This record gives sequence, structure tokens and C-alpha cells, in this order.
Amino acid sequence: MDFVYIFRSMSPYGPVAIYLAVAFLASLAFCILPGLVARKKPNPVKSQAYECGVEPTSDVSGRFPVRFYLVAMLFVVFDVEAASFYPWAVQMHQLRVFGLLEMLMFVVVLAIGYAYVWKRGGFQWR
Amino acid sequence: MPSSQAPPAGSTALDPTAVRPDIADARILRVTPAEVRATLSGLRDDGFTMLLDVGGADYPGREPARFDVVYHLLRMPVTIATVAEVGTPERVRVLCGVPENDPVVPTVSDLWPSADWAEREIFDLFGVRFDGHPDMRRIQMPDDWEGHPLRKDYPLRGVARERTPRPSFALKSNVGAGTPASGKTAAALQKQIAQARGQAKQEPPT
Amino acid sequence: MALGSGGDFLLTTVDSVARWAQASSVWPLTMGLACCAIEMMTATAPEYDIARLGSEVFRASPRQADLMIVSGRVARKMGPIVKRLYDQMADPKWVISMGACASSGGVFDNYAIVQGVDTIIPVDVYVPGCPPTPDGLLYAVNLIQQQIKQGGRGGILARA
Amino acid sequence: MTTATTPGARTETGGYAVDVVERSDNRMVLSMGPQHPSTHGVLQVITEIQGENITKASPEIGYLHTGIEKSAENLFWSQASTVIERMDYLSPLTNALCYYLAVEKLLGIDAQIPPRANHVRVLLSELSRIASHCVWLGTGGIDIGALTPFFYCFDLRERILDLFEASGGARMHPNYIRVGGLRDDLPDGFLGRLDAVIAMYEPRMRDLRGLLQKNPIFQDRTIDIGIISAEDAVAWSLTGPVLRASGIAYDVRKAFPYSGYDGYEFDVPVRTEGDAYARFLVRLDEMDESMRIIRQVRKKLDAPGPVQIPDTKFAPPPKETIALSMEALIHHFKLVSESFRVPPGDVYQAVEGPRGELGYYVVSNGDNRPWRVRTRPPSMYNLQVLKKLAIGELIADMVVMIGSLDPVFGEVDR
Repeated sequence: MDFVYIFRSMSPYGPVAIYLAVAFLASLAFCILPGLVARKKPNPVKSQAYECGVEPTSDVSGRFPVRFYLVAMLFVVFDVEAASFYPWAVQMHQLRVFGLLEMLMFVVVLAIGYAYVWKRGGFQWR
Repeated sequence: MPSSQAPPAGSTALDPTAVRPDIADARILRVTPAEVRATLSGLRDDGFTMLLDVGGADYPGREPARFDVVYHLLRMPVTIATVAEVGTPERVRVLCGVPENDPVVPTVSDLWPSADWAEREIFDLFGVRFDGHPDMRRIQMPDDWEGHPLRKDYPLRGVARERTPRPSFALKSNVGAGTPASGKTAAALQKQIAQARGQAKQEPPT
Repeated sequence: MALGSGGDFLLTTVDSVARWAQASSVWPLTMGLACCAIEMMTATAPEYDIARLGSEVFRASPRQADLMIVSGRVARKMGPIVKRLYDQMADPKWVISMGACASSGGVFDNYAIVQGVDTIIPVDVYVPGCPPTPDGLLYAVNLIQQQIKQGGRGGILARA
Repeated sequence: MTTATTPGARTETGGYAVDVVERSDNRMVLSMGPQHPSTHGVLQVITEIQGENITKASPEIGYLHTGIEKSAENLFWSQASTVIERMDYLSPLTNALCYYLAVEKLLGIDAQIPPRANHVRVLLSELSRIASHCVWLGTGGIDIGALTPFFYCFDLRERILDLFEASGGARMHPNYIRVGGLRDDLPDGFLGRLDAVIAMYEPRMRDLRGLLQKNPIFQDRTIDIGIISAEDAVAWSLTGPVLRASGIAYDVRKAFPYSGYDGYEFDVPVRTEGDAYARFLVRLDEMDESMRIIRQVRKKLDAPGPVQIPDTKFAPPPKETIALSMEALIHHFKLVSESFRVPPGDVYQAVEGPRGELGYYVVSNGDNRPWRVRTRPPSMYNLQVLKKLAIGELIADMVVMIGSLDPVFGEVDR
């Protein structure tokens, strides 16, 4: 059982690096391989934009209102916030009160930003 | 299924819309295109606030007016109303005869917005134009379609496929398709209705 | 799939693995036209449950669908649109013509209905009935799966 | 960039170019086209949108035009119900019933229909109303993201379709109603199965109401969406649940009772807000009222009786008498080969369908085929009000509005 030996000598973050590399390579393969292997059968209609079965009515290069980007930014901020709960939640018992307070501070700071955007009408679409 | 590509030959397309007084389902008014708007707005002010439907019909043999544009009206309260207040609303049927050479009728889509699509459909399927209509184009058929399908002289299976032969096994109806009942049969039918209605004597309409 | 001689490895051709994967997840395109569309929806409902065949994911866009179920009568105005949707689907793709109206115009032998969707697009499986019961549609999806597994279109080289 | 192509003209690749309107600021013309997951059928709404707000919406219909009225003019009187039943495929029996009531009025035999036939006709109408509202609730819920009601509703609908299959022979288009009554009597095991459906209905309805009625997400998405005032509803000639949700309690079963509807007591659910939530509540209450009628009809179905008028000039004689009596054989053959003749005249007969007042204007010129069968399509007029409702709303709300108007495109496009 000599495999264990190798892992002990690597830095504790070795498996994480391997895991990320494999994940990245696999997803890269899934994106690139179908393009290479699959047989291409182009036809003029297939290359046009799909719009519910009719001719595309307007070219998509028009300008987009800024609200779309605003909603996207807000989503990214609060999604990252939600994602950062996970590591804390895993170690919650070890961190005990200190972890809880730290997390509460983190939430409060973001809640202030949330309240500000809400009052300024960032969430109202009209 | 009887094969009837051409309209019923020689059918004296009598005007069936004025023959049956016994079916009292609505008050019937017969108007010409000139006075249709006046009649309808009069009826509307008189309380017939709902234009239920605008339908079309084609009577190829009929002389003064080949097409019929049929307006169904209903007396309806315009405010919040319970079942009792609605009660049994009165129905009116306005038949507007339209000649074949210039089938034009003034639109009523400004009186009732619901007439918009109904009139477009009559234009699409019958070819009766409604002048003053905001968007007079086809609604059911593709926009580059020729001909008006619901006319009696439009073949059932479309212009392109009219000449394709019907399957030989299609039953040839042994009755001259479309000749209306006449003579003894008509009398028998009327007697039958009279007997069905239990009225002792009913003079059969001519 | 032949079992390997070594016993602990399964030796099989890559193609049959691809065909097995394609056959067990034939994703239909949401294109409900008329009465047959209601029976298609009933096929996804708990009583008949098309999910057992792996086809319950009805993709809205033709780019992600590989089975087009023409469910209902195809009007003359809808014809070019059905053709366009078929063209915009990614290969390999299959077509089920569900019901008598899609297969042959059905009871509507008149000016408004395309007399059979196979005059517009190639059809793989015809389902009789007006509308066919959801069992008929499930059996049609089974036939499509058999076509894929027995070496028709599809597979790793995606011969169209 | 303005391209003033004629609307709907065919382009070289065979597609349909739509009228591209003047584009001043960053508005975009989008075709919520015939193939769309939440237009409840083949509806194309050409929307001019500014970001998510709709500034102009013009629904385009005709993508399911089947020429049903032209086909009906070329079929015998009793054959025409085959194509007419396929118009509103969520409640086919209501279409057939309305058409045959009109034909019976023309024939003058509308007073002679045996009571048991009328009871079964009322039973079938109310069952198809519940089945149609189930499809509406299932697909309407999916538009808003509620997937569970779809499975509950379609399971309830499945039980009702079993009843149609037992009585008429087919799940969706049973062709069970004929001139003068029904094709034949109810099968013997039918009443037991009907009791099972009646018993199962109450708990299922409680689950459905529990799922959606007080669900805050559902309420946020449907309250104050697509408000129609009573005056607008009449101007756009809306009927059915859409009109009753705006406050006017017009129900054809109460206003012009047919098939013995005045013999049952049920009330007409009405709300006054006129928004999508009000339409939702009206339809749910309507399903309860339909079940109330079904319970009353169930009691009357125990008494046996004829289901067909005895006059074999219109209704085919019972099969067993054909081999015995020469006259029955002649009548049967005459009916099958060239159908009966209807005396000339025109009639407008209305019925309360799940979507509103379904009317048939039938014209006959004494021939053995209808001269003209004009349908008053309730869902075409209910859908037309979308032009006015969608202005200024979000696209997501327009999807909810289309769902709440409950259009069926076999009936809109005929």
C-alpha cells in the first residue's frame, strides 16, 4: 500500500490542485471534443439566429438598457456571498461563537449594501 | 362522403335567413351596407353594448346581395352586475347584405374594438373589404395566399389540389348533391315539423 | 455489449456506448400544435410518465432537442416554420409524426392543412390515432430508441 | 434601421418576415413566435420591447387554421360534428353539444329530446369543463414555475377521460352526442366509476387550492396583472370566466338555459378585481360549481330511460331492430348513405363553454349538408384583449396574462 506514502510527502493542497486540474481538463474536453469529432452538416437556415421559428426580426447588435447589467452585477455579489457560507458552515462547530460573529459581520455589511440598492430602486424593473 | 367540388349546381340558394320565424332565438334586422353603421350605433346607444360576433356567409345564387355579414349583438350591463341583473339579455342579429361586384362594408371596429379580428377574418375568408379598418390584411391565411377560401366557388381542397382525383372508393351520393328539397319532400318535411311541434296545421312556407 | 474476457473490464465498441447514451436520453422539442399536443402533455403526466424513457425533458429551443414530435395538424401557414425548426435542429435528429393529421392530413382533406408532414420533413416514426393515446406515443419513442440502438443514424460518428 | 417589408411576406428562405417597425431608442422587435413554450399553442406575439417593458404587442394568429368551417360544409349533418369537435380540443363535447342543439332547433325536435339524454349531456359538459380547467391550471402553473399542480391536475383529468372513454369510446373526441340525444346509453359500470371520480374530486381540489391559492409567489405573480375593467370587458366582447372575473355575472347556462340547466341549482362565481388572480379564483370556484351540478345529475341518472328520440328519420334505429324490421333497415341505410335533410333556415345557438359563450350560427338551405356553420370562438375574442393589456407590462407578466386568458388555438384559428 505505497500510495499513501506519496500523498504524505505532497503539500496538503496537492489533491485540491489535482482535483481542479482534472475538472478543468474534463470540461475543456467536453467543450472541444464534440466540435472536432462530430460530423458537420451546415445549412443556411441552421446558421441563422433561432427566433421561435420565424425569420429573426431584428439584428441583435442593438444597445441593451443598463438594467440588465445592474441585475447581473447584483446577482454576482449576492451569489458569491451565499457561496462563502459553505466553508464556514462546514467548520461551524470548530469555529463556535467567533465564526458566528465573523459571519454575522459579513452578512451585515452586505445587508447594508442590499438595503441601499433596494431603496434606490435597483430591483424595480420599471 | 359525397364529393362536391363545385358548389351545389343549380341550387336556388334561396335566402334561408328569412324563412324560419318559428325559431325565436333573436330579433333579426336586415340592412344594406349604407345604413349598417347607423343601425349598429343606434342599437349600441339603445343598450346593446356587446357585439358578440361578426360572421360571414356566402349565397352565390342570391341576386341583390351575394354575401351576408352577420352581426350578433347582446344587451349587457356595463357595470358590475349580478346574475339577476344580467337576467335573460336580449339578442339581436343584424344581417347586412353585400353585393358581389364591390363588396365593401364600413367598419365598426371603432364602435367595438372586438370587431377588429372578426372583420379581418371575413376579409380574409370571404373577400369583403371593411373601409376604415385600421389594419386590413389577412389574419388566418398566409399573407401571399390568393383567393378567399370560404366562398362557395372556392374548391374544398384548394386551387392547387383541386384537380387531383378523389379516391375512387369515395361514395358517390345518389342524390343530386345540394338540390334543396322541393315538392313532396319539402311538404313532408314541413308536415313532420308541424307534427313534431304538435301544432295541428302549419302552412308550409313557399 | 460483449463482456470482456478479463472479467473485470467491459469491452465494448465506443459506438454502442454512444448509441446507448443517445437512445436513453432522446430530448423532444416543445412543439405542440393541436389536440395531439394535449395527449403529448398527458404522456409526461404521472399516469403515463414518459420520464421512464428518458424523454421528459422537453427542450424549448431546437438547438438542444434531438427529437421533433409533430403533434397535431400542420397548417399551411405553419409549414415553413416547421421546416425551419427542423433545419435548425442539431444532427443527428429524429421526427415522430404524431396522429393522423400530421401523418396524412387526417380528417381535414382541405385547403388549409399540409396533407402529411412528410411532404415537408423526413419522418422516422408515424403514430396512428386521432389523437393517439399516450401509450401510442410512448411506443413511438421506444421505436426511435430501437432505431438508434440498432445502428441507424446517431452513434459516435453521427452519420446523418 | 427601418425595413418596411410587407408584413408576413415570404422571404427567399421560405420564412415569414414580420413588419419591422421604426426603431428610435433602444427598442427591439421580438417575435414571441409560433413555437414558444408558454404561448399555450401556436400564437405569435410580435412585441416591441424596451428592455423588459413591452411598448407594443400585436398577436398574430392563423398558424393552426384548419378550414374546419369549409370542411363542415362538405360533410353530412351528423358527419360535420367530427371536424367540429376538433375545434376546441380541451372540451370537444361542448362543441358537439352546441352544434347539435342548433341542428335540433332547425329540425324542430329540440323539445323532444328524452330527459335522460339531457341529463347525460349536462353531465358530459360539466365533466369536460372540469377537465379543461385542469389543463389550464396545469399549464398556467408551469408558466409561473409551479410544476407540481401540473401533475395533480392531469391526474384528475385522467380519471375524467376514463369516464369519456367508458361512455363514448374515445378519450378526447368521443363523438358520443348525436342529433336527437346520444349514440347509445351509458355502459353499466359507468355510474360506479362516476361515484369514484366524485369522491376523489374533493380531496384533490383541496390539494390544488392548498398548492397555489395562498402561495405568496403565485399571488405576487398574478395579483394586479392584466386588469380588465367591466366596461372594457364588454367592449372587447369577452365572455366566460374572463368576463365574470371583471364583475359581470353573464353565464349562458343561467341566461339562456339549454338541455335542462334550469333544473339544477348552482351559482355563478363572480369577482370584481378583473386581474389574473381573480380569473384564477373564478375558474377554481367554477370547477366546484360544476361538481355540484354533477352530484345533482348523478341522482337523476339512476332512473333508466330512452336516450334517443324514437323518430328514426333523424336518429339511426337501434342496431338490433335493423335485422328484424324492413323499415328500420331502410331508415338506417338512408341515414348512412345520404343523411337526413334539414328544413331551410338559420339559427344562432349558444352554450357556456369553459372559455366563454361558444355560439354556432348554422344556416341550412334544405340540403343534406350544412350550408354554413359559423362558430363564435370565445377564445379568439378573449385573446384579442391582449393587445390592450400587454402595453407597458413586463414580458414575464405577458406570459401570465396569456395563461389567464386560457386561449385554445384550435378554436381561435378554426
